Amino acid sequence: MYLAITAAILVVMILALARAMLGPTIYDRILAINTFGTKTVLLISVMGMVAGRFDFIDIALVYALINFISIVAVLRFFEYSDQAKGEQES
Amino acid sequence: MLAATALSVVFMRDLFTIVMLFGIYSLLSAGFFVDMDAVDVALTEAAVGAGVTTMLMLGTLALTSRKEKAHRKPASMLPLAVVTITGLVLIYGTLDMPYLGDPEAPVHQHVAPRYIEQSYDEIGLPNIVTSVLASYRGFDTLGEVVVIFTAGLGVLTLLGLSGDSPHRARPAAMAHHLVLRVITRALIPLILIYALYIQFHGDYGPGGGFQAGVIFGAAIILYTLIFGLTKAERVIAPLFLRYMMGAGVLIFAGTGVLALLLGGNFLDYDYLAHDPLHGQHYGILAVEFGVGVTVTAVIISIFFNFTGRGDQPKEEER
Amino acid sequence: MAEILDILSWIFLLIGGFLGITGAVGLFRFPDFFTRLHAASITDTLCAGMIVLGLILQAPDVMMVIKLLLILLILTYTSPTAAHALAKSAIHGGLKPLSGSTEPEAPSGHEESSQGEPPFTH
Amino acid sequence: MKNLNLLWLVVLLAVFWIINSGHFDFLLLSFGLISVIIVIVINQIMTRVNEEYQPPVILSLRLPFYISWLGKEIVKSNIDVIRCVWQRKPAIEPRVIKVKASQETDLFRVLYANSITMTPGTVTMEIEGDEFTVHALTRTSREGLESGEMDRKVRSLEK
Repeated sequence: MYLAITAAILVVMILALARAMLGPTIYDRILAINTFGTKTVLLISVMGMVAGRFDFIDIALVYALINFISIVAVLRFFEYSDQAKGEQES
Repeated sequence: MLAATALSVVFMRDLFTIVMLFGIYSLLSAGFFVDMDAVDVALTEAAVGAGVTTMLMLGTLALTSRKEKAHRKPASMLPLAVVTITGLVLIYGTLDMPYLGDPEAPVHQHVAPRYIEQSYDEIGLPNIVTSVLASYRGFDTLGEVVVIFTAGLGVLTLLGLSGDSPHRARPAAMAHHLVLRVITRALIPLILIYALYIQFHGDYGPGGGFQAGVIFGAAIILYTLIFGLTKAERVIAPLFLRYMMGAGVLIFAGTGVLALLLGGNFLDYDYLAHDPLHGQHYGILAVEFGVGVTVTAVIISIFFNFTGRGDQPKEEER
Repeated sequence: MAEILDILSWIFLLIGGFLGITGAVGLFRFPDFFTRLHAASITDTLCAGMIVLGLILQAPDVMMVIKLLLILLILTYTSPTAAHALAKSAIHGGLKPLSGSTEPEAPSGHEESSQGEPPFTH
Repeated sequence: MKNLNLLWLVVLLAVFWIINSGHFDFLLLSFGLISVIIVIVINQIMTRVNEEYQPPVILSLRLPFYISWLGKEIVKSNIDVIRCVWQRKPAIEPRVIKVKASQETDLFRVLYANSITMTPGTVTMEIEGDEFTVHALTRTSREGLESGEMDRKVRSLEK
């Protein structure tokens, strides 16, 4: 059963990854990567339950935070380097 | 999936995408480490690989151009040949290696069983990784901290000690962004306390100085991203960061010297308290604290310098 | 009692997995960035909620429950914020949302062609 | 008000430490105390540098009702969007609309904006003063938002 859930999350991750590589605009890629990060958090939690260990939940928590921070960082730098040079992605 | 990500990194031309794919690569390998039960490694990979590396690379990108220069000269076959041969040699090497989890493997014969079986008696901590890192391998870890310290120093020297130069008023990066502002302002104290929790619970769960330092640094980086460098530098002065960098190494080494003074060897924590177990515990905590302080300071100051550099041309344009 | 909890948690987990896949399929089926954002928000909200809820019902002790709740809390704080920030910066980056059509195919082709990576000049 | 927020933060941090730690011996509790003090100090510096800390937890008796209502809305709109995903021809009708937010403080505006984003089918794109620009996916999601029910609920939390 856990296997089914893990597989489902993995499928989502692969699809998101494909979107990240295809994604016509940079925002699509960021969106896909955000989804990917959220799914990783869930995946690690599920794996933690399978292994029955606390520590995994800590990692998942760190992930959730780091994922958020990286998204903000990507957006900030992207917006900045884009506007400063006056060029537009789309 | 790891391979697919790596391949697409190679073929992508847009450096932004590459940076983000690197982030994914770290996430994946962290998942892999989790799978292998190497919790500490996974935590480090999650924090360092996915978070801070991405941010630093982005900082670098803001300095340089976004696109990889398309140099389409005919690729020579030599690098490919070298890589292939090295790969083959490595694969040949692994043939000799014992299978994963083979109890006969030399890794499991040498010091590992001693660490695993006796570390609890000798050091009294549930997390073996921490015991190994901070106690048995104390010298190595001290070396690593010094390396980080040197790296921080190197970046500071290369990019100039920007903290000394008077800053002109820089536009706060995303302060106009209401949602982000309120949410991050609410989250940052929580991230900070979480980092400190990781710092002090390194002996029970995954964690310790390195990870805590990175998370702490990440919180400050988040603050910098939202409210701008000028304000962030008023929260934590660059000069203070430089003191912190040194102080961390000093705490680590000082613990060692203290043990020396109390009659033991360098970094021999047994002598720090009457009971060797307690001595080990205090010693490890002190050492981890030193590691955390240095890592935090180095990460934040590297980031400050990068963004400081990146923001300047923007001002000139305005 | 324990069995009921077990079954309930499996139902939650399965719904969560299904929602996740739905969201991912939506990432591919929807025509432009803003509509994909909605698809992604399925996976971020209800899917995460369901999976964490399912895990909570399986959790062996109180500590685990609290930590899982913490994850859920952090996710509910961060994911809408990230989505909003993305949408905002996309608007500022000059991405025009589709509007007004129930036929996704026709505008999608036209929109995608202009969204493709432009040749870069520095 | 200022001291109240600070007190909130202290309580929040302490609770956060304890639920994460799960160890209650003297050493770790004292570390917890030290950590809380460090964070408070940093937070005070931040407050002086730019702005007041606003606790992310709102004390209101109506909050549980709001959360359960929001949860119900999320489920409803999820079903709506899921139907769109699996239909052969997705019945989507993306529109950009503007709604008024009647909340007075930033915190509650953010709460409202994030509630809008959290329900699938609607995403807040821009906040200008009390006007939100929202991207809505389907007709039902758009009408649900324009009825202003969520706005009223968040507004009532504020009091």
